[in-house]
Amino acid sequence: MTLEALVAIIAGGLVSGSLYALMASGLSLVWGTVRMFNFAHGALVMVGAYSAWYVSNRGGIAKALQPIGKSIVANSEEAGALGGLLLPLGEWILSIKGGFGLVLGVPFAILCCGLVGYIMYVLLVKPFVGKPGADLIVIITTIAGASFMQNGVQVIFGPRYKQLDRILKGPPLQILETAIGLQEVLIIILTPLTLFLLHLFLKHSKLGLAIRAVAQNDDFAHLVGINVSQIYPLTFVVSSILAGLCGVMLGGLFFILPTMGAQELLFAFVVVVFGGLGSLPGTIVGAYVIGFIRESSAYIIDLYWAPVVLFATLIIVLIFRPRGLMGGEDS
Amino acid sequence: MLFQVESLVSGYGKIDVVRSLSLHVDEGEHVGLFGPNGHGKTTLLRTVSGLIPAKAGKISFRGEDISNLDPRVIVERGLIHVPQGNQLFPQMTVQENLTLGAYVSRSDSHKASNFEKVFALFPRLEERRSQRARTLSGGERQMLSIGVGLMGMPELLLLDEPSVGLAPLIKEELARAIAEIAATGVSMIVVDQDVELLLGICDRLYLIEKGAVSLETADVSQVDQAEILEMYFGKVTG
Amino acid sequence: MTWMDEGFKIRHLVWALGIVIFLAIPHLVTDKLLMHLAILGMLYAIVASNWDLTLGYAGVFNFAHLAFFGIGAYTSGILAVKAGVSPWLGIPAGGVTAALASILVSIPAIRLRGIYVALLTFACSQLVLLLLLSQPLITGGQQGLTGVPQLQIGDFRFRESRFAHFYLVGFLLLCSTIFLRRLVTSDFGLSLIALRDFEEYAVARGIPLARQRLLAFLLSSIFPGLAGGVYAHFLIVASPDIFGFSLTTLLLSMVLVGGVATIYGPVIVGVVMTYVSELMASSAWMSEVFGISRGPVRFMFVAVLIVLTMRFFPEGVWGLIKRFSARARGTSNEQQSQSGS
Amino acid sequence: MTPLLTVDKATKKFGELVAVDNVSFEVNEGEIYGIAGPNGAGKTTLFNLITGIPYHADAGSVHLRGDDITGLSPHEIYERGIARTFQKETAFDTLTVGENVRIGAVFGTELRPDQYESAVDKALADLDLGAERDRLAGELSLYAKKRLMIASAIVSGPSLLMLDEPAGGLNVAELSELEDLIRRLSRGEMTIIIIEHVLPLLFGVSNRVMVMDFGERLAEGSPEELARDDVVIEAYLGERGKDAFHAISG
Amino acid sequence: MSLGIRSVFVVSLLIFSLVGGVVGAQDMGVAKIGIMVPLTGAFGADAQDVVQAAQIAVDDLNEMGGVAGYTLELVIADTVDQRADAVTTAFNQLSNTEDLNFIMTAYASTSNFEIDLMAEIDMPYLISANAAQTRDIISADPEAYGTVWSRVPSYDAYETALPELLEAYNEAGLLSLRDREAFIISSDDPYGTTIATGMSAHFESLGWTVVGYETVPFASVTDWRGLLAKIRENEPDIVIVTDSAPPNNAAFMNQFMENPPNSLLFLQYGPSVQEFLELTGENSTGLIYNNLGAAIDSKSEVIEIRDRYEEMYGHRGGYFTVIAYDQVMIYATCLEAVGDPADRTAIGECLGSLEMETLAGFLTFDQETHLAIQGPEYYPIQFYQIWEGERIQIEPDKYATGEFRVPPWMDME
Repeated sequence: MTLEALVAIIAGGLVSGSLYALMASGLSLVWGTVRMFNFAHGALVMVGAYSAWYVSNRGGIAKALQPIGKSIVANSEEAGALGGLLLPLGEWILSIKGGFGLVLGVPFAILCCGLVGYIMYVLLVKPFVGKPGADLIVIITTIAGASFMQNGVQVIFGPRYKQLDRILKGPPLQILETAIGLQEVLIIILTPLTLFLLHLFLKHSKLGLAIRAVAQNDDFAHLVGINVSQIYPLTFVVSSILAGLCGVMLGGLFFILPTMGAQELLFAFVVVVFGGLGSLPGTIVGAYVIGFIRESSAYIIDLYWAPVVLFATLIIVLIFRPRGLMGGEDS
Repeated sequence: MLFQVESLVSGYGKIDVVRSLSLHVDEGEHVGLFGPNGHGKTTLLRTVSGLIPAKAGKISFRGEDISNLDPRVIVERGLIHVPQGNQLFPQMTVQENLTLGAYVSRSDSHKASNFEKVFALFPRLEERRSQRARTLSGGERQMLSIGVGLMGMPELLLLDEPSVGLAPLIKEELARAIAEIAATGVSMIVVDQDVELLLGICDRLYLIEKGAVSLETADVSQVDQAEILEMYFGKVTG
Repeated sequence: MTWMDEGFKIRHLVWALGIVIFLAIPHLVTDKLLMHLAILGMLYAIVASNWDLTLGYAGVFNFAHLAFFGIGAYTSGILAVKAGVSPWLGIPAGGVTAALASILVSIPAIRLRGIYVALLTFACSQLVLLLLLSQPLITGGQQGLTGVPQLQIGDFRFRESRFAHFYLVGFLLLCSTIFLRRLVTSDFGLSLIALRDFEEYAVARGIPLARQRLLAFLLSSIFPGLAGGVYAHFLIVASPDIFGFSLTTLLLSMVLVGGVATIYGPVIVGVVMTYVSELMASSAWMSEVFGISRGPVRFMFVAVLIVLTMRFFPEGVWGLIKRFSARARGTSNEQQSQSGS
Repeated sequence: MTPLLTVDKATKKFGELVAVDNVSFEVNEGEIYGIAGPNGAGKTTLFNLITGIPYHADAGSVHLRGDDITGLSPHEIYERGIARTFQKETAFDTLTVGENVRIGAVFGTELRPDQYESAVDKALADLDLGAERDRLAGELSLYAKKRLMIASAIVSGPSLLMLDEPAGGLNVAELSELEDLIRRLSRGEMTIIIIEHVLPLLFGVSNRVMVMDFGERLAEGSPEELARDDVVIEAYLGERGKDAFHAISG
Repeated sequence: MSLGIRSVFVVSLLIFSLVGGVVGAQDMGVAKIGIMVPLTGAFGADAQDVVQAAQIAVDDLNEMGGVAGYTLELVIADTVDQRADAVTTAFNQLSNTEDLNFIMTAYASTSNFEIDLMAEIDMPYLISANAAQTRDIISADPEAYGTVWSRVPSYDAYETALPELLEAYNEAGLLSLRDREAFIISSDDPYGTTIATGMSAHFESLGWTVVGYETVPFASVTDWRGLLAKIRENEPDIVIVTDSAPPNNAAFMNQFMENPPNSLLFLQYGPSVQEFLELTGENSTGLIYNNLGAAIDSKSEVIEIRDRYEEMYGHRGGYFTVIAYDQVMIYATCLEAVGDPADRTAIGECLGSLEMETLAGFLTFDQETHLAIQGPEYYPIQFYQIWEGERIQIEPDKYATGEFRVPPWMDME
């Protein structure tokens, strides 16, 4: 193996590891607190990408606003004084040519994903919390939710590929003999940063502490006065935002499609099991390990067998360490 | 009267564990609950703190009905339940556990001084403040559990079996600490099987049998030891 | 006459009536699409109800049964296309390979609990898929195996008859349902429920956990394997999409919406759901209102339907039927006792 | 004569905590053997590692009639004739009472299929549950559930019945009924080990009693001996209780 | 918000269509055209192109008074994610529809197994993709499939044209081959595999070395860096990717350009999708790709149809847009000739014996495989090079809009 290949594998492993980590940490957070698997997590990646695209790109909100702008301008004369007031607004709308850019797109995506996460909790999860067989029921309701969102997005935005701006544009970064795209570099840097922020939030903020408390002992959490019934939706919101961020990053690398996120979800499950259910550090380490296994098996064996290696690894881990590589400490 | 339970009924599913139980606690009073296992002591505390619903009867605190309120609201009023056994946040540090004890708004702003109080009471916790709860010994966990309760600035503290499973020396240390807390004027209900421990702390004792109060002794010094012994061992003298 | 006798009689009457209606359907329904959907629905009902044995009765949440179905389809398909083996041997062979696969997957699975079993079986079925894809010369790879012969007896071709597939699949569904119902009401069924209700208590009463779980997987793999074989010959193709997420979701919702641990529920909903979702797609109303997006809109409807069912009838459709029939019986009993007094 | 059950130096640790610490005891054929001790003393853990549910001992051995049964899986242990109950009242809630008991008869026993129903009838009659046969177990009262658990244990005619706190949560009438029941079962040549918190019951029915605390065996003897044993009294009542006890009993 | 707008739209559409239904009742017969495409799922974009472009064609024909006295009407059946049961269900839906005697598709399933279903009921069926699968099924017994025809030619040219073109450019001095080494990445779908294996064999027959041959799962690789590292170790004369999924192609292109080896790059199909250009931007300058059976872009009718399509639907159509329009016109030709849409055998025969100029070249079918005949005079293989976001047609000469240039990342000396 050349040095160049090694750098390529490391860079690739870091990028895919980062994306898995973003996804899997949300999945793990929800599992840890609510004890349920959210099968709509992949769809949230898609929602994140679409909502960012909708605001930031030319084809999105700007296009949708055009008719409104046009009608304001066209009708302003008849509307008299009010029309005179509205006219600049209409002209401004018409002057928007390139969308609002990611500066507005990303916050909008975060907002959207948070909201969708909350709605999802209220409709698909909350009615079943505490009922017998809830974990099973929630699997099917969240699958249904994912299907609803996927198909809904296809109805609203159509089946055509969309494409999100890259956050950074410019020539790739040269490291040793290998070059790495700026978007990838950004992902490699931003993900640990995001996860560090998540860590700070969980470790030091009052709400973060409460989330962890509920995850570890919800009975006792009641007794110290935590409003457990608010923590569950909060967890969903946080995890949805993480998925949405993953979507924004993915959307800058590849096309945006209603079906995107499904494959990432699959790998995120592998990661979560690999790292130990509900253990956040385990999940993050697991994400990068899986990222590297994937990249290096693609190089050493064949890209084709990479998923086989991953699933075989998963099965072996499940057989010999059912609680994951990092899990198994809590009883 | 600070706290009163009237004809309370509660339990799990169809089974009633607490069957028409009444008791009360006066301001500043320390009341002990004892009796055999499985007769409803813990269930009573869980009902009082809102973890399980009351099926009938009434629980009032400072004259207000608090039965079936959200546990959070009950904690907010200063009624704090320190549960039995290893009920902690096991993966969190001692410090974090204590911080969570001051989660509700009434105690949040007094966190710093309460930390001092808890550490003064249990110096061992201060030594171990960055250690995870699950790595503590049984006695330390019990101390932490009580510490978490104190962080909530209780007006009525419910202690469930603080001495269970502890070695004699640690039991004594803990008993002293509870007595110290009692001396600060906090009202208390202490549940324990160890009558001796209760005798050292409480002003008044209730014997709980089959989900109801079967004996109340206002004067602790007059507690009939023989009766208690018979309850535990049956009539074996002879 | 005691009530038990009456119930017994009614049960027999319902069965007899059901069989008569079933036999009559191909004579009454001439619409090819409806018949096609009925056959598909019954095939899915077989998989869903067998899945229910492990999922509902044994309480083992797993993703193995679609793999059994797919293995059955590929076994019979490959035997017919590559070795010229008659489908009538290939279909039972599909049952056998599915059974073998069930043993392989349950050996690691019985050691695990809860969500881990789900993940393990899911990984296993993905692995089967990847292995199938990796051998395109034998399996047709990604595109699937074409040229799977249709079923025929002598010169009688099944596709040319309105009855043949319907009766064959119906018979298979009937056998599977009777087999499953007998199983779940036997001592074996009791032991599965006992293990599900309270594992530690059950093993303390002498139930061998590993053996019963393995048997549950084994016994519930055979009919999906057979159904898979029939499926391949019915659709004249064996394709990897059997292992895909969309079919998994469809069948899982059949089990849950039908009612977990009922057998009858997944059978009924298996057929009904296939109808609802497909007819919605081809309905004129849908195409007029939603135009080109009626495809996705239909899946949105189905998703809402699933969530509503789980929300308001968590015991599933069969639970609902039982509740209604109990109420109907209750009122008729009441009337009887009133008229008697 | 070999004892029916021999437990030798059984030890079980959970992390730092030694739940059962080097405990040895023997139970003779036909005897009722009581195990007492405060909460968390390791009594139920001891039961668990004898029956292999859900774990086995880290060290030590268990013999039944001289045969080593250490490390056998739970259903094999039941096959050898050891049936136990659980501290918490448990039942297969979605099965009927009759089916609950039938489970005990069908698996791991020498009964022939045609004997199942009569064995179930007998066990139900013994535990006074005949009338409840077709009810769902989940609907039973606490005491009935406890009896159902015993019925499903004795239906196979085990040589050793292990009862884990059968009296927990029962009222006085039920307690005395239970006491009679245990005596009756014992007369049917069944050997019984019983864990009980309600000491009057335990001391009342047992031939011999072992007292445990902190996972260790503190004492063993007849109920009369033990009720005067300082170590035992202190374990329950603390030091002042012990003094008080001496004050009364002289 | 946009859902609200949409529901208003839907309701008005409903009212409109009800009114339209009453007014539009006519005496003319109806000939229905079935379209069987995967509308719901990952390939919805292609399917949407087909349906919408076919609608334009049908409207055009009806406006001119219909065909042979029949008004045309589309019936759409969704094969969802191309799952076998969905495909047969769609087939049954169409075969069950009255007055429906012709079905067309871009592709309905991955394996084209539905051809057998069509043949059973003599349904005229015109396909525009999956030529290899079509040939495999039909060549076994061409007579049995009298009504099934593929207007996409054999993919053989995909296998041979590129190696030959490279040799020709080398000869002409447009390019200088160093070691005659090729690195091929194939996807595991039949399209990718067939082309890759064929091309590999053809390269070797011309004296080339295939220094790398990798198979990847179709449409699922997004990170190509591991493979690119392998490629850079070899630095072949040309790198070929036959995974035809546009998103994955685009990812390859961008990652290739992070540190491009001194090699030509050829991607199969993906670059012909509009979004590919948007996502790769400047990166794709110099890339070459080719097309078989595609519309010839320099034809004025093609330009006109594309423009009309964009105007109607607000976006540029992809590869299948003009093709679907063309398919309707091909059917119309035969319907006109036969006169009776219900005479399926005759329609099938007519299709098979067509000799006509279409938007993709001169169409006539090979009787052994039922595929359109490929060649410079028939359906040509068309090579394009992308330059600054524009597609420059470089082959065949007849239709070329520019000349091949050495990609900017390459160093020819």
